[in-house]
Amino acid sequence: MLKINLDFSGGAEVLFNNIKKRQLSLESEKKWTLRDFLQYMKENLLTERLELFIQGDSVRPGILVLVNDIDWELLGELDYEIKQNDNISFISTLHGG
Amino acid sequence: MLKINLDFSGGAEVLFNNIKKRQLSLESEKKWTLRDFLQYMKENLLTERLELFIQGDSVRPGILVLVNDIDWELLGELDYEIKQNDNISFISTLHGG
Amino acid sequence: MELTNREIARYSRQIILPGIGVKGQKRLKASSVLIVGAGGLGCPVSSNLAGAGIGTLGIIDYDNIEITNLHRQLLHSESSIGKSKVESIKNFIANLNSDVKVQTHQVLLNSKNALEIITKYDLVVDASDNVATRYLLNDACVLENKTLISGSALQMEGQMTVYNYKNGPCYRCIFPKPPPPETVQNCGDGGVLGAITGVIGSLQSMEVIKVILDHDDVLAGKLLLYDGASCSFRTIKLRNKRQDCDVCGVTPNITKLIDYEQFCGMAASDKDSGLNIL
Amino acid sequence: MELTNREIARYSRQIILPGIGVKGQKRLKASSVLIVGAGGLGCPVSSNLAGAGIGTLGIIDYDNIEITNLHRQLLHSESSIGKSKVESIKNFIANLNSDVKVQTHQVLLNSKNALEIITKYDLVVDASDNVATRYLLNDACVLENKTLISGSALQMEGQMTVYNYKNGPCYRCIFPKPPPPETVQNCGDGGVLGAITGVIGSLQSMEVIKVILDHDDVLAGKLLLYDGASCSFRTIKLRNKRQDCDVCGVTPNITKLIDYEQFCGMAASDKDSGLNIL
Ligand SMILES: [Zn+2]
Ligand SMILES: [Zn+2]
Repeated sequence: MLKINLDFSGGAEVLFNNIKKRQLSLESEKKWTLRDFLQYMKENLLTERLELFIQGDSVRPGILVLVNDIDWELLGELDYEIKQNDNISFISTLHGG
Repeated sequence: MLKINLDFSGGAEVLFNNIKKRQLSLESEKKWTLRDFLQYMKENLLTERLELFIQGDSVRPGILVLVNDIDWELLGELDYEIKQNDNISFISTLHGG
Repeated sequence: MELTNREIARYSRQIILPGIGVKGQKRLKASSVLIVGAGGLGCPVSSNLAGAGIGTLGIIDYDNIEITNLHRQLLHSESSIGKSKVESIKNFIANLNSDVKVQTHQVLLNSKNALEIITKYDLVVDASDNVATRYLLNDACVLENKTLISGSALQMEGQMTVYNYKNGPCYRCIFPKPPPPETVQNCGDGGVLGAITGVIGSLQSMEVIKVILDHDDVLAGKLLLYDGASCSFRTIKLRNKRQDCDVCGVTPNITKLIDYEQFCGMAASDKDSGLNIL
Repeated sequence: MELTNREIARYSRQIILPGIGVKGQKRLKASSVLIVGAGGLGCPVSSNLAGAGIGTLGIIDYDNIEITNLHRQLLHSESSIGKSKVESIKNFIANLNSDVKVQTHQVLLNSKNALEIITKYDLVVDASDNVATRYLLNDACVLENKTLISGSALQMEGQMTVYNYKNGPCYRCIFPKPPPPETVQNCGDGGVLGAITGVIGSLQSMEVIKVILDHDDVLAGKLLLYDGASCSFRTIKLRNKRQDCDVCGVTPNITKLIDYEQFCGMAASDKDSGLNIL
């Protein structure tokens, strides 16, 4: 199994049952890109309105995606292949002050 | 070689040439306890007055010793055996406000 | 710019710091900083920077004080309810440190006035409370080549970073498109604690001082996250400046300010929000 | 303890938070917090807690305001130089939130008066500036069974933790012996920035609110380190409560307050220091 740690912050957790941190095990027969994983989240984890998280085949504007605290844009974005024990984070940016 | 990362903060760096972070390689033929390492620091790294860092065979009161961000008291203190890539920290406690 | 004897006494506890000294204190005195927003973040930024002896502070906010502000906007007072936020902060600073020059701008920052205000200052603090102002301010800072020290807060969380600093990314590099309006929550409808804005505003003040003094290790290209509920901090590594950024890229589309309320589909205030879902 | 309509309006932006609500706001109102020290940490702690609606704040400091305080002790003003720090903060709070009861204690906290002052409050904030007061306060809080929210700052660094909370360690568990006087530097001779005390004081305020509301994840048994020079935070895991602790252990030696200036070999103020080496 491919074990990953998933966390949400900045309000993104509201779409996922208000759970900020969770561990997941993914079937490891196949390779998992972040693209695949977003699809998985959409089908298995999302508890609120889809369009508040996904737009097209990626996350909606205003959510940062990180792998091990690094912006996914530096790692290939949707094509990044998830590795054992990766920490995957979805951070909604804040605008208040 | 036994590679370790050493860091100082809270003012403890003043005794070590004002360098907050450094990497060190120790001869790995022998085992290194923190007791041995303090002796090594005394002989090789200290640039200021000894008694401001060492008292008896341990660190002076008011300096916290950590291994990988954990208080050494939870790890056996002087008897802890240093492992490859350990982060060893000496943190002087602050009292101002 | 010389320091008076009174200034040397006043700042003695920071002049003594190895990273500051008389030379650093003079640089602080010679500097001017624009603070955009006189609310939860703007209050601690204003008091910290005035205390530290920044020579000139500009404060921009169109708004007046309401009782619902006072739990977190801690430089205002009950007797000032209904009065101007920028004047309230100006009065506070006059009492704390009369050597600091304060310029108040009681206007809503918009595409027409932003550049002429920003150009007068060395650097800019984003202490605003809405998406449209954040994009406006970013673009204006890119066009005027000013570093932007950005903080934000909501509920029990805060975020802080420095944009447009030494060839680092701008806000648009990270967020090319604004979030859908229905996903945006502001402090009016989501709430926030004053301790959170206090932490973030103080962190922004520290970065302002480091930028002015040209210290290493300014928090640029990284985003700091503070979760007050667990007292945890994380620093995440952001992407580099994007070659194809609409405003700071090699061939920018945006070469003058646009209509940001239209671009974002949201008003440039926190008084009116979307569907308050997220 | 009910909330007035004015209070419901005033605190609406924090009552709306999922972790607070009307019930939480009532608990804040019903609480009393003692702030020890009206300086660099005591100022942001006082304003944050008053803003948040803690019902009763006690503030203890024997000292009067000097010009060298004003770069970081941001609730005081130029016109109050020479006057009492605790009265200055009391005035500030009266302007910000007249619903908060403020009790001033213009005395030097010592072994004779500490217990009778501390016993009146639900919990205690250590915003003091010297070693002797920190040991005194710790022991008094253990004897009175009060949680101690402890912050400290020097130069560009700060530290924060919560002692004596839910069977966690006390200050003496971590530091059984005081540091040699010649290794101790205070803010008078080492300097400090107001942004640093602002960050730490705001973090302390957040922990106070969490302790009162009985939230999870209070920062006890851990120490938070902030290094402003690099904008980095670290949380370190501290030892557990020590069975053989002199004051909170199973068979404590210290069952009443001792002479802390003698125990530490240092005065209970930051006006007079050791050899200023470290
Ligand atoms: Zn850009
Ligand atoms: Zn103890």
